[in-house]
Formats: sequence, C-alpha cells, structure tokens
Amino acid sequence: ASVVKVDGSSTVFPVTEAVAEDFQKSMKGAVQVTVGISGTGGGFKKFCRGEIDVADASRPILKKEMEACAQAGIKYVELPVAFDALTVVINPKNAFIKQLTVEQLKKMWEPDAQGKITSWKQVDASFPDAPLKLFGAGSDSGTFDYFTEAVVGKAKSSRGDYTASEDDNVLVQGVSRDVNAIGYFGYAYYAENQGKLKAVSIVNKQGTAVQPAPAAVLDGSYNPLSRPIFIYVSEKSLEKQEVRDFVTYYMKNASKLATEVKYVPLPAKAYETALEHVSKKKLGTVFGGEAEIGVTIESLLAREAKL
Amino acid sequence: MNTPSSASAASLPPLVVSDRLAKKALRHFKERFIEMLLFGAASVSVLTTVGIIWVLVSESYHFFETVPLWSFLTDTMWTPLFADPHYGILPLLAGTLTTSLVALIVAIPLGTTIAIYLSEFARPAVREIVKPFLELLGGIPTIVYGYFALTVVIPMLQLLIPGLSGFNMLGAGIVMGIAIIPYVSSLAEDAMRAVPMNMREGSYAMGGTKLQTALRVVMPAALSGILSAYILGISRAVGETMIVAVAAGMQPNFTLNPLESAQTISAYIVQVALGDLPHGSIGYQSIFAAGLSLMLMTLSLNLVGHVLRRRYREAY
Amino acid sequence: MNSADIPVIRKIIQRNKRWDLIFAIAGFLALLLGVLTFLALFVQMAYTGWERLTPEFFTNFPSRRAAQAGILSAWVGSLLVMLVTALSAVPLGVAAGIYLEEYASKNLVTDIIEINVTNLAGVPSIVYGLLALGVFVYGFGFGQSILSAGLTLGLLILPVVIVATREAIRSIPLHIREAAYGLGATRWQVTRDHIVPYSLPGILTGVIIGMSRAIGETAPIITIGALTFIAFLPASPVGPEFPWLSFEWLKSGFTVMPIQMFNWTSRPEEAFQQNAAAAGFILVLMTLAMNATAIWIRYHVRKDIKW
Amino acid sequence: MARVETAPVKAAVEDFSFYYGDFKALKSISLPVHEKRVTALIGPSGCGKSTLLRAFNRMHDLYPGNRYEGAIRLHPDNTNLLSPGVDPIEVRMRIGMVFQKPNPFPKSIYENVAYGLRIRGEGNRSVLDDRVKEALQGAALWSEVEHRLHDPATALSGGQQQRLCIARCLATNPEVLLFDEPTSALDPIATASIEDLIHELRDKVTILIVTHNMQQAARVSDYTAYMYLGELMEFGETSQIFVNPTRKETEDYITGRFG
Amino acid sequence: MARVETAPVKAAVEDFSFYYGDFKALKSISLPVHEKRVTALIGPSGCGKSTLLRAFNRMHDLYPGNRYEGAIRLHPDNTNLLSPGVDPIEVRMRIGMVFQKPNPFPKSIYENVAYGLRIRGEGNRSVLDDRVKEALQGAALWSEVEHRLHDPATALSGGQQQRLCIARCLATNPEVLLFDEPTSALDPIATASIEDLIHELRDKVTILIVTHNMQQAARVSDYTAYMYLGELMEFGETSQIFVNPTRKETEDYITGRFG
Ligand SMILES: Nc1ncnc2c1ncn2[C@@H]1O[C@H](COP(=O)(O)OP(=O)(O)OP(=O)(O)O)[C@@H](O)[C@H]1O
Ligand SMILES: Nc1ncnc2c1ncn2[C@@H]1O[C@H](COP(=O)(O)OP(=O)(O)OP(=O)(O)O)[C@@H](O)[C@H]1O
Ligand SMILES: [Mg+2]
Ligand SMILES: [Mg+2]
Ligand SMILES: O=P([O-])([O-])[O-]
Repeated sequence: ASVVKVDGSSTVFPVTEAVAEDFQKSMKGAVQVTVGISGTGGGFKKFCRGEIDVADASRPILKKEMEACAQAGIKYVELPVAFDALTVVINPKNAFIKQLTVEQLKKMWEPDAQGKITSWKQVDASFPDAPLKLFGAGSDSGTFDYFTEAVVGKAKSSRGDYTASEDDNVLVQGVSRDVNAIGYFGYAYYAENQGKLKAVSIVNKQGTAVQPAPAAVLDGSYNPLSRPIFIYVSEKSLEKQEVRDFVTYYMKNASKLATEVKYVPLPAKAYETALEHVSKKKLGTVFGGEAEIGVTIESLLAREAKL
Repeated sequence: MNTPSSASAASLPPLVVSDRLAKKALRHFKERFIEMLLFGAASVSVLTTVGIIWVLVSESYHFFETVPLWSFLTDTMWTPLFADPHYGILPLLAGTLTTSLVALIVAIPLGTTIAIYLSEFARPAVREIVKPFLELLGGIPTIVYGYFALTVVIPMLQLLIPGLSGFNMLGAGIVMGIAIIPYVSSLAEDAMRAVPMNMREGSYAMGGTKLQTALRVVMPAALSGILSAYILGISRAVGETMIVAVAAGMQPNFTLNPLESAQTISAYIVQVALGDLPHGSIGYQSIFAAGLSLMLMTLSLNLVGHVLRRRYREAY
Repeated sequence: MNSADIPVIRKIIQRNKRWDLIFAIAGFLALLLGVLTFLALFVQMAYTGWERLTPEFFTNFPSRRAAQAGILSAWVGSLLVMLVTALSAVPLGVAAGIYLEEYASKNLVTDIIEINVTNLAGVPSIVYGLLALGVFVYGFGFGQSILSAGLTLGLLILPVVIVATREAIRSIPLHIREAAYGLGATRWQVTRDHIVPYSLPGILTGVIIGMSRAIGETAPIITIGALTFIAFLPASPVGPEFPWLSFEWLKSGFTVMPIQMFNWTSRPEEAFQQNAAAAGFILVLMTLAMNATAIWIRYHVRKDIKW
Repeated sequence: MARVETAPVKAAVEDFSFYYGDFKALKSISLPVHEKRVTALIGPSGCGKSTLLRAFNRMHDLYPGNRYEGAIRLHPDNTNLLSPGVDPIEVRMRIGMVFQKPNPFPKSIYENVAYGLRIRGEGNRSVLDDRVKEALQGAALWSEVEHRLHDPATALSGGQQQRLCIARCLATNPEVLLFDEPTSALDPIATASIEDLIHELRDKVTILIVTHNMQQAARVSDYTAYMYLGELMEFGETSQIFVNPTRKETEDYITGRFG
Repeated sequence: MARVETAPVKAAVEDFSFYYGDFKALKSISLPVHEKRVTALIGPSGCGKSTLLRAFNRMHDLYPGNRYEGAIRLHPDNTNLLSPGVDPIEVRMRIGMVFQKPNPFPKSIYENVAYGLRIRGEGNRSVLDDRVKEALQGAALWSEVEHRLHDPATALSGGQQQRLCIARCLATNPEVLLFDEPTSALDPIATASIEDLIHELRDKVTILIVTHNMQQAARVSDYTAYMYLGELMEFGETSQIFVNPTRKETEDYITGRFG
C-alpha cells in the first residue's frame, strides 16, 4: 500500500488525525496515513530532512527552518487549515484572577523570571501571596513558540522552571488539580475540559478583556493569542498521487472536521485558494519566516490571495 | 602379583597411541565450530554494552564540547531547550534521588517483610499461591502504574495533605515503590530460601522462635542475596521512567522535597523523545549526556552490588 | 538447667512468641498491601473501561471518535514486535547461556561477559531506547520500524533470557552430565541431548517472563520515536509468491499497546480515558496471561523432571 | 568402654509411632534413656534412627504432615514431650541437638555460643562472657579459639565447627543432648576428638546418639538400641548387644553380614 | 568370594599422582588391574579412592585446574590413558562408569540404554533394539522392564535405576567398568542384587570398584587395594588382605579400630 507520512504539531494533530481517518476509510485502505506528534519544530525538522510528506504546524515556518529546507532542496506549499485560540487557563477554584494583561503574562513567563517570580503577589500586588505554579507547552512545540513570541516578544524566550509537556493533557491534569496553577495550550484542550478548568480573559490591544471563543477569533477581538494553524506539503511528495489525494481531501473536509474538533474553520474561499496553490504549485510561505502576532482571518486571506 | 614398575617397563611393548584413540579431526573441528558460534552469541551482550557506551559517550562528547563539565555538574538549573539554556544536571539528579528514596522507603521494608513472611512464616500452600501473585505484580507495565499514580494515588494524597500539587515526587515515588516491591521481595525470598534447612534447624533446636530464627540466623546467612535484591531495587527505581514521567511533574526543580513536582533524568529523556530533536542539535545531545549520567549511576550501583556480594558471599 | 527453671522459661517463650505474632501480622498486612494495590489497579481499569470492551474494540483502528476507536493496529503491532524480539533474543540468549554454563572455562573473557550480563540486567530501559536511537534508527537506518523496536526489546530482555538459561542449566545435576560424558559423549552431544532438553521448561519460563516485560515497555519505544497515529496494519508476513514470506512488515511503521494507551490518555476528551483504561486492562491481561503461563510451566512442567 | 551401673531413667519412649504423611516410619517403639548415660541408636540406613532422635526435640513439628503417636516422657517431671499441650519451643530449650553436618550460624564464634542465651533474653555482657567461656571449655574448644572469639565461625575446621555446635548446646545447660551421626562428615582425627568429648560429657548430661558406625557405637555408648525398618529390634547394654546379641538380625548387622 | 587364578594385567597405574589445583590428592600410586577380575579400592573417607577411579576415564578433565602425573596404561595396546595426545572421549568410550547415586537420564528406559550407541552414530532401530535387550539382560533387568521400555527411567526404584545405569554401560561393550560406591545409596535388598550382578559380570569385563563397606569389598572382589591419605598402603588378593594384612594400618582399618 502507498503511505502518506505526516508529523508535527500536537495542536494540528486532532484535525489531521480526523482527516487521516476519514481519508483512509474513503480510500478503502489503499493508502496508509501515519500521523506523528513531534511538535511543530520537530515536524519541520523531519520535513526538511525529507522524512515526511506533510508537516503539521501551529505557526508559520521560521527562517531557520526555511534555510534547512532550502539546503536539502525541499520546497513546499503552505496551506492554512483553521484558526486556534491559544487559551490561558487556571484552576476553577481560583477566585482572584478575572483577567490578565499581556504584561502580567510576560512577568510570569519571561526568562528573567526564572527562579525569582515564584509567588502570585510578585505578578501583581493585588494577588495573594500564593505559590505560582506554571504549566506550559514543551519547547519543541509551535504553541510554545507562538506564546513566547506573543507574550515575551521573542520566540522560544521563556523561563525553564515550569512543568513543560508536549502532552497537553498532562497540563490539563496539572492545572485542574492545583488552585495556584496557570497554564496555556490550544483551545481544543480547554473546550474538552471546561468542567475542570477556567479560561482567563486576556486584555487585547484595544484594552478590552476577551474570553477565548470561536466568535472572538472570527471577529479578531481575541488577540494577540489567536493564531492560524497550517499544514506544509513537500513539492516532491505532491508528485505522488496519494499525497495529492490526501491534501485535496484535507482541504475539502477541513471546515467540517476542524469544527468537529473545536477549532475555528476558515471561510470556504480560503480552502479553495489553498487547493489552487497546490495545483499551480505556488511554493513558499506568505509570512517570510517571521513569527507574526495577531494575524486575523482577513489579513491571512488577503496574503494568500496575493501569492 | 604383577605390579608393573619402572624397572619392568622395558619389557613391555612400546608406547603407542592406538588409531581409535587418535583425535578425530572432523569431530574436533565440529566441536570447535559450535563453540565459536556459542561464543559469538555470548559476545553479543558485550557488544550491546559497547554499543550503549559508544552511543552515550560519543554524543555526550559533543555535548561537553559546548557545555563545560563543571557547569554540568554544578549549575542548579536545567533548561537546555530554552532561550537561556542552562545545563546543570543537579535538578534532574535531585529529582531522581528523591523519587528513588521515596520508592525505597516503601519497597525495602515492605519487600523485606514480605520476603521474611513468605520464606519463614507462611505455610507452603499460602506461599505457592501468593508468590505467583507477587510475580504478576512485577509484570504489570509501568505505564499502567503511572496512570494509577496520577488518577488514584495522588488524589488520595491530596486529601491527606492539603495543598499538595497535582504532580509530585511523593505520589510517584510511592507507586514506584509498590511497583518494585516484587523485585525486592522475590529476590530476597529466593536468597532466604536458599539458606539450607540445617541452618534453621540449628536455631530451632536451640529453642528459637520463627522471628528469632529469621532475623538472627536466616537473614545474616542470606545477607549477600538480600543486599543484591536491594541493589536491584535501587537500580530499578533510579532508572524507572514512565511512572515519574506521568506523575512526578516533568519540572526540573532543584529540590529534595518530595511534596514538590520534579523531573528525573529518565523522565527528561522521554519528554524530549516525545518531541523530535534532530540528530546533532545540543538538545539531542543533552539526552545522551543525561543518559550517560543515568548509566553511570546504575553502573556504580551494580559495582557496589558486586563488591557486596563478594564480601558477604554466603558461607553456609 | 533443671525443672525448676521451667516457669522462667515459659515467660521468656511467651514474650518471644508475642513478637512472632506481631511480625506475622505485619507480614500479612504487607502482603495484603501488595495484593490490594494490584486489585485496586485492575478493578479501576476494568471498571472505567468496561463499556469499551466489545469485540469491535479489538477489530477497530484508532479513531478520533472515542466510541469507535479500537486497538487493532496496537495489538497486531505488539504481536509483530514481540515476534522480532523473540526471534532475536531467544537464540542469542540461549546460546550465550549455554556458552557461559557449559563451555566457558574460567578466564578473563568469560569473567567480562558474566559481569557484563549482570550489569546489563540493571541498565534502565530508557538507556536501551537511547542505544536504539543511536544505532538502529540512525546508525543502521532502520528508522522507526517494527525491526528497530523488536531488536531494541530483544536486547533489553537478552540478559533475562541468558540468566534464565543459566539457572535452568545449573539446576541440572552434575551427575547427569557425568553420566553422559562417562559414556563418551562430546560436549556438544551432551549439550544437545541433555542440557537443552532438560532445561527447556526453565528457559521457556525465562523467555515468557522476559517477553511479558517487553510487551509493556513504553519508554524505549517512545525514545525511538514511535508515538504515532496508525490506522492500518503492516504488510502481511506471508507473501503471495515463493518463498511465501515477505519481510516488508519489518520496515513498517507501527504502534503497540502501551503506546496506544499512552496516546489515549493524552487526549483532551474524557471519553478517551475510557479507551485508555480498556487498553490498559487488556495490556495487563496480556502480561498476566504470559506470566501465568510462565508460572504454570515453572510449577508443573518443571516438577515433572526428576533426577 | 561402657560403664553401666543402675541409672535412673531420664526419658522414656512409650509405644511411640511416627508418620511422615501416610508413611509409618516408626512402629510402636518403647525405649528407656538412662540419665547421664550414652544411648546409641544403630541400624541400617533408613531404619528410622534419625526420625526417632528428632522426635525428642519435636524437630518434626517444623515440617507439615508429620504425626506423632504415643509418648516420650521426660523425667523427673514426667512431661510428655509430644503432647500437643506442650510447647515445642519449651521442649527444645530443655533438649539440645547436634547435627550430622556441623551447622554453625554465620556469625562470630562468640555469638554462636551466646545465641541460646540471647534468645532466652540474657543480655548481660559479663554473664554471657562467662557462660560462653564455660561452654567452650566444656566442648574442649576454648584453648583453640580463645584468641579469636570474634572471628566468623565458618572459618573453623569441620571438627572445630562440630565442637562449636556442641558448645552452643552446652551453653544453655540442656537436660538431654541429641547427636545425629555427629562425626560422619568429619575426618578420623576430628572424629576421635568428638568421641573423647562425648566420653567426658556423659558425666554431666544424658546423651542419645545416632551412628552408622558400629565401632563408634561400641566405643562411646553405655546402651545400644538396634533398629530395623522402623522397629526397635533389640535394646540393652552395649557390651551385651555387641558380644552376645539375642537376635539373629542384630548379630548379622553387627558382624557386617549385611548393611 | 574371591577367585584368583593368574590373570593378565588389563590396566596398570604407574607412578601416578594427581592434583586438585595445588592439593596433591594422590601420591605416586602404582597398581595393576587384572583382566576379568574385580579389584576393590577401600580406605577411609577422603583417602582418594574416587579420585583414582575417576582418573581411569579422564573424568577429571571436565573440571579446570586438575592435573595428572604418571600414567595409566591400558593393555593390550599399551595406551597411556592420561597422555595429552589421547582424546578423553575415546578413553570414555572404552571405559564405562557407574556412579554412587543412580543417575539415569530423565528419558525412557530404552533411550537410556541406547544412548551410548546413539552417540557412536548407531541409528538402526533393529540393531538398537537388539543391543538394548542384550544390555538389559546383562544387567539382570530385562524381565522387570521388558514391558515398559518406554516409561521414564526415573520411575524405577533406586536399585533398578542402578542396574539400568550398568546396562547403559554394558550396551557399548566397555573394556573396563568403574564403580564408585555403587550401592551406598541403596537399601540392603537392592544392594544384594547389585552385588550379585557384579559377580556375574566379572566373567565378561574388568571391574574396578570403590566401596566404603569392608564387607562388600570382601564379598565381591578378587583383589583389594587399601588407600590412606592419597597413598596406596597395600595391594593384594582380597583373601590375603582381609585375613592377613601385612601392614598394621590396614588391619586397624579392616577391623574397625578406626574409620
Ligand atoms: N521427610 C520425610 N518424608 C517422608 N519420608 C521420610 C522423610 N524423612 C525420612 N523418611 C523416611 O523415613 C524412614 C526413616 O528415615 P530416617 O532418616 O529416620 O532413617 P535413618 O535410620 O536415620 O537413616 P540414615 O542412616 O540414612 O540417616 C526412611 O524410609 C526414609 O525414607
Ligand atoms: N574437586 C575437588 N577439589 C579439591 N579437592 C578435592 C576435590 N574432590 C576431592 N577432593 C579432595 O581430595 C581428597 C580425596 O577425595 P576423594 O573424593 O577421592 O576421596 P574418597 O576416598 O572417594 O572419599 P569418600 O569415601 O568420602 O568418597 C579429599 O581430601 C578431598 O577433600
Ligand atoms: Mg539419619
Ligand atoms: Mg568417594
Ligand atoms: O504541538 P504544537 O502545536 O504546540 O507545536
């Protein structure tokens, strides 16, 4: 049987997994799809080594990764899949937090905080003097890259003394059991565990505190923590029928399946454009290797159209 | 009488090696060939060790080209994958030692008690039933124990100790201890049962009770076996991965407080392996440096065990 | 001593016996703790996963819908990995055990091998994972395949098989060997006709116990990077044409029971925890069955050989 | 050799049978054991000598499935050693035993001898010192070990180990001493020293000894019991049994016509 | 008892010494073994009887650190069995051995007897059948096992097992048969049957037997060698040794004054 190999982001995994499952069924087992979870960074590393056909990514490809791919002669098509609201969560019993500003988040998470900021009181004088328990994504994940970029201002720039896991469910468990905990991960994990967690409203650029929710993503008010998620397909792999089939199937069903796994789908137009890029072999990224914060659906569509 | 003596040797026929007794070359060759094959198989285990050491040392070598050994040994922070990397093994070491210690505090007394009970107190029928049961306990995959720690034991501990965090070394250590009880008890029991009955009879004949016989005669006699059971328990605890990875919190904390969450050396390795690190990056090398430390720890434990066994070799 | 001392003696005995009783109770309680833990663990998994234990659970591939997800690829994967493990560890381990017990004369080389085997038995499984990563996955280029996993676990249980073989051989009394040598048998004839057949039950016990350990190993498999969504079966080992054997499956991607369980426990949806429990239950049953077989062999088959 | 004046009976075996599970190893044995005399049990291998000896200190209680019938009475208090109401530990504290294979504990020489006292709760160092010395002297071992009391007992030679085991018993002043082929694992010289020791001990303690060595029985005992297939064939003064056995079987055995 | 007409020498021990590592267990022994006669080795425990016996079929080669000095010559071909150029396997093919404890293989009775033939490459079923029957008859066991040849050998009684072990040797027609205390683990009746068998076998094969039982030596052997502390003290016709030993030590031992 022919094989399609996908690896990468744990955030994108639920969508890709759903697609892979349905796709294999529709092909009656003629094509085998493997979906690994190595985190966005891990996925790109394999992708640029030519080990996989498709990379799941919860952020656009970065300069360094572009260079690695270029060096190995790997060209790719970038396909946005959906939008995610990166969610900051606390324990439901936590009574003192109603909302947080990006400033406050930065105080908790920046590298300088390591070993120093250990009490909530240090984050904000109005908070009680309770131990600060941090849970976050592992350093190989796109979520980590995006969060540090959005909050600290520099990708991968974070303190190291927190419970870091590529496995978001471990984070769910950790936060749900500790009154003084705070953590962050993709919206889907929050949506599935609303009973055990409380989402924190984030004060946006406009100065209003907004709860993460599909609507807030759509209207762009949940910023800066809304982000697009992607798949990257290698040009060489696109020569294979089964990969083309898989990507086509992905784009045709992304809207439905993304909703099913609690992400915010893109407008239908976006998927059509993406398919067009595939068939016309429009290679490269529209982000220029920069980690961008606060990309809205509209601006994404505009960029895609320009490619 | 017809005793041949050296004097009469001259009169005997000359010394010959009969044809029948000449070494048969073919048979000899076949025997040698088979021996070589078997030797080859035995050397695979040595190759494995060589392979392990080679992999660990060569990758660690690159690691130590970037990271000075001194800071590896003294820095109190371990954040190799972050923007401001620190490469101090101490937090991982502290996590490993603390969880192991908790586990041993559970496993050694309980394991020893069970061993004494089974070997000296329980009726044979009870032993025949219970021993296999214990062995089954030792066969349960540790990932299963990990979730047991996370979903059952830690919540229970949280009821007892308010404010205990959801991941902690105490819960992970306790469950790890339970998981290694069978190793300790089974080996210790084997050692005690190997003590010949006449040793026990000596004590009973003096009027000793079971407990006196067990503690004063059987245990000293089985000392080396019991010590190796402990050593095996310790090296299991030090190397155990999934329980601590799931339940101890994956947080490189430099603390010896079992109520806190922490990361062990082994847990760090799986954590990184759960992602994917490219061949050659410092992150990739860091797991081999961590693995080397782990290997050195278990190796020295084994060495201690070896010495202890030599020293207290049973002399029944 | 004379009869007048008897009351004194009785007092002492009474005191000594009190300690006996106290210890007996302590021992019983310790035992109970072990047994109860096991039961708690087992019952908890059975209870949580009960609903999912339908025939379909065994014939379905993993799925994003918890209720339809099954362990087909996991148990087939476990089976195939175990096959490679057995085929590599058993011949090597038995041959090595025979060499050390029957052939090796006491010298430096055999001392090294001996110490080495003892040491290997104490090497943590995660280190074997690192060995596999460096040697099988990258060194030999086997990738994240059944072959890599099987060989890794094979090396992992090699010491177990060697030790079991040696113990079984050692339990053959010297006089049986002398009887055979006395008749003029060569070393190999003694080994083939006596040593191997009489130690077979013991070896078998060791092999099964080793395998039951291997089947539950998670860490080394994760280390070689096999945390993947796999919804297909590897190629069949039976080929359509001569020699009717195919080795395609060795290079296939795979998942195994503990990995599948680990995977499910890290899903956001509560329903997957049921699947994880059900998979854990099956996994424990599998190891129980293997251990029970080993114990049965040890207590029954072995007893039948009398010297 | 044997010295027989009338001596009171220290222990009396009365119509005693013994079963290993279903196997009846001893059949209705009755036998007196005279105080401060040496009684030897002889007979071909498997006839039940050890079984009988081990009944005296309830050793058989250690293994499941064994059953006593009849009585062994210890005088002067006339206690039936086998009665279920009698604590076997108490019996063993009164009756010492020396085994075929020397079995010192893996401890120092001193601790071996002190063991019996310690389990009787004696912790006073100077009392222990005295009693250990006394016992070692009694076992004719003192001069050989006096300067290395704290060396491991296992470093002693076989004969010394056996004398240590005897000292271990003597330390607690037992009323009866049981010996089960005490020299069969020893070389001729060690054997001679143990036999000498038994000679000396019989002034102090009642001794019951199993031996497969006829010459030894003749040398050390005052009374001899000849057993065959679980039955007591003949009992009497040693001189009589060896010189003038009443039964044909005894004679055959003693003269080596079988066995 | 012993029947001594002049018989040729089948094997000759010549100035033979043996070392277990540094320990010299045998000291310059010279001894003839007469063809189709029974030669008994007697002496106290540890004197080296077994050591000497086991040198005849190079059993000591199985364990490291053992060293031979001198020669054991097998006639008529005058081969030095101990010469390094001689393959121990071939020695063992010519010289059979029966051990103290019956040690049948845990296989069927038939396979036990056939084993020696099988390792010599004999695979023909009807040849095997014949030879097995012959050997079992030779060991006086045929009538007892003929209907259960394929039952496990371990189900036999001790005496039967020992005769099976003898049959196992006989099947390959050895030139010399070695017996190391072949009856010491057996009861008197089984012992008698083995002794009878040895009586019959001596017409066919040269026998060397170790026994700790003087009576047995007197009953079964033609020649007796008395050993003490690794030395050969006296060798001669059994009748002479037992009736009229030349040395005081031999007499002491035989009359049971020590040992
Ligand atoms: N634990 C046991 N279970 C069953 N039968 C036993 C046991 N111990 C001994 N016997 C049997 O009881 C009988 C008497 O055995 P015992 O050991 O008393 O003989 P013995 O006269 O001391 O012989 P030996 O001189 O060989 O020591 C023998 O037939 C023996 O096989
Ligand atoms: N494998 C060995 N290594 C070292 N010394 C040994 C070994 N086997 C026997 N000996 C020693 O060699 C001497 C002779 O032993 P051997 O077994 O030949 O005596 P034996 O006359 O057969 O005695 P027994 O009647 O007890 O069988 C003894 O002192 C014994 O301790
Ligand atoms: Mg006995
Ligand atoms: Mg011997
Ligand atoms: O797994 P990530 O989506 O966080 O890269």
